[in-house]
Amino acid sequence: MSPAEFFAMNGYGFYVWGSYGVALLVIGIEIALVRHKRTITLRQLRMERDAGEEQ
Amino acid sequence: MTRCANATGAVTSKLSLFGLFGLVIRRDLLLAMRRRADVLTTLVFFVMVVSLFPLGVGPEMDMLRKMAPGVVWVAALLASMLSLGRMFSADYLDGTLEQMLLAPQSLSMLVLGKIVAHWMLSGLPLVLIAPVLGLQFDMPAQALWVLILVLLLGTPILSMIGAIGAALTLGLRGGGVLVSLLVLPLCIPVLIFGTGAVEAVNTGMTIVPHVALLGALLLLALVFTPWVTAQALRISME
Amino acid sequence: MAINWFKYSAPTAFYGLAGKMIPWFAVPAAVLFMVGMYIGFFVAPTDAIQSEAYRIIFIHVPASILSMFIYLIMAGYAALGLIFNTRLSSMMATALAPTGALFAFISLWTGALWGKPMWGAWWVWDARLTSELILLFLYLGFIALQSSIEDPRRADRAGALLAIVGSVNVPIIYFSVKWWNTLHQGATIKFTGTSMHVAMQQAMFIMLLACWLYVIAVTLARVRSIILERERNTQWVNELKEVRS
Amino acid sequence: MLEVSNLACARGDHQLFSGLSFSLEAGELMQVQGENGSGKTSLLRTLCGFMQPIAGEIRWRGQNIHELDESYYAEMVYLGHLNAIKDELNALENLHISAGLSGCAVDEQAALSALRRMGLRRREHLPVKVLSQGQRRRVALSRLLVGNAHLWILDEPLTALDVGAVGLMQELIGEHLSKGGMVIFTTHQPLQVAGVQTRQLVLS
Repeated sequence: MSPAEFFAMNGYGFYVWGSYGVALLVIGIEIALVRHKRTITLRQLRMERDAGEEQ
Repeated sequence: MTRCANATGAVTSKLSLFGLFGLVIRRDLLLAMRRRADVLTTLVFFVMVVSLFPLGVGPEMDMLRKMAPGVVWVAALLASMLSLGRMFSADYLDGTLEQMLLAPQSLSMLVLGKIVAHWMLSGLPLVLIAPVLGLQFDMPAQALWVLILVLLLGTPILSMIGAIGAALTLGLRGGGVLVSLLVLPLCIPVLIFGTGAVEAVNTGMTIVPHVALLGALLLLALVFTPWVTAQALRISME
Repeated sequence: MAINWFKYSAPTAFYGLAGKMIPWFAVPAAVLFMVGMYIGFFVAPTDAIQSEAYRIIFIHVPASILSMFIYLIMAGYAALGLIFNTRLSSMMATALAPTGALFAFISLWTGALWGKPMWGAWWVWDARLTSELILLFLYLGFIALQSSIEDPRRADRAGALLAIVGSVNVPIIYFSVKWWNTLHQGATIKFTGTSMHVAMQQAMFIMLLACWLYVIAVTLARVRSIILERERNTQWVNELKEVRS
Repeated sequence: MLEVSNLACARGDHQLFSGLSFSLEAGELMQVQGENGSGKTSLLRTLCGFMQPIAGEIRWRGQNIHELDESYYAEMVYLGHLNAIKDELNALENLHISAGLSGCAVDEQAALSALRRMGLRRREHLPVKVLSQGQRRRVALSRLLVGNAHLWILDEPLTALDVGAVGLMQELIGEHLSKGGMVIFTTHQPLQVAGVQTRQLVLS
């Protein structure tokens, strides 16, 4: 089975790869969002702490 | 019997559970009488939404007859969403809701009173006007009667499920849109059985299972939703 | 070795524990995902009726199963938080919701892409599809309600009540849609009884496991941020090395 | 009668006070003091059972108020910042409803005399929306005159009241205490009841 045949999925390539592609994409987005959220939260906490120390 | 002896020396009697239930209903109806515009707005909205459909899809009678029950039900759903925002918010803003939470009777019963009043002011008018709208869609007489019957059974459920949403979103910004987002998915069974019964009579089938299921949903809602709404109110008032 | 589980029900202790546990779930999730994909695409044979298109089930079925289970688990955690006033369970419920919505979305999306070549339509008003759509709405309602309430305690409790009401309603909705569907002949879908090849079952099972592990890992990661946010005024948060640096 | 032990309250994630203990017996008057944001209103709302304390217990006649629930509510009355009266209704209708919500059916005569005592003579049948702020507060306060609550929980009862009405309130509180009632209140104005020692509770 050649790679081209494999990706064609017997004519169903669009549906199969469309499913897996989008699934992986949204999971990737979720992971990025969770990481981003953590960065923001930590930054926020540091800023609040610094503001508290200056007082 | 316990008596309420007050500071002025007069003696008054203690209100029973049903006395309180009646008081809440009478109060809401009295308030609605003094603010008639609110009730009329909901009704006009309902009539307008239903009337827009023939203009949108064309005046073909066969198609209109077929979609009439669905259109009436969806419009009823939207109209009841419209009036849900008012269910508790006025009482919340002026402090009456605090006093309701402090009533020496079951809060669920008071909530049920408010739900009944809400239905009488927003659901019942829709039921009464529905036959006129049915005629707009050229519904046969038999189907009209069934429509009235299922609306009578179904609109109280909408008020009850809506009460939970209204209680949860009390005092939140954008509460009106939020309450629709929370409540509409939960109302789908009512929509399905409500339209199903009318379709059944149109196709000459029995309406009994639809009506029985709607009745069962009504009973289920009657048992659980006042209590859930009471809990939601306590959460929102904290 | 006896572990004091009760100790970890406090956000303080759980924060550290969750941090240590994440790689133990994330790495196996990634490995199992690759293994599942390999078996699914190279070992499992072509289906006689559905040809290659059936390979979508390796992601579609786990996503559908998980979207339902996550809702139940979320409602369970929310109920625990409501009844026993344990803050960590409420935080877990909040952390689970976005992932549940995500899997409901994946399930709908892959279902549509599977349905088009198989049934000739992107969408049919089948009981399963409709319930999945409503499930997505319920997730979105839960997230919207919680994010519009400022007070975290009220958000927890209001969300919990909504989640419980929703979980009671899902079966009612499922059966009403199912029944509605049998009345409207034509739209009913029968899954043709092809017996599943062993490799297909293996691939699906491994993918399901991978998804479970992923859900746990990502939820733990999310709940850590929630804990930090909610406990921001406490001493221990300010003493964490990631906050101090 | 009312015992509070080791109470701690929070608003959101912010702790207001903790370790608060006191008890209130029949005939006692207690004023809650503290700066803005010290949790005076939260304490009163916790006593009403609106808010769940994060620690501690509130007991009425020896039982936790959350277990007593409705039978506790039958014996207390709460007056908050909000008047709980409807603009569209008149003073008499408002009083009937607020008395009804506290579990009492008041007859016409008793309601009228309560309103008159509050200085609302000839305003009984006017819609509340035409009354002044002070008069509305009087309508709300007239709720204290009907019903048989032992415990009065008053949050800033003197807001918007004139000198005459403040005097009247002192008189009413005095009468209530002399009959074995209890009052717990917050105020920014001085409130003295003749012959009764006001206990002070300071939140910091």
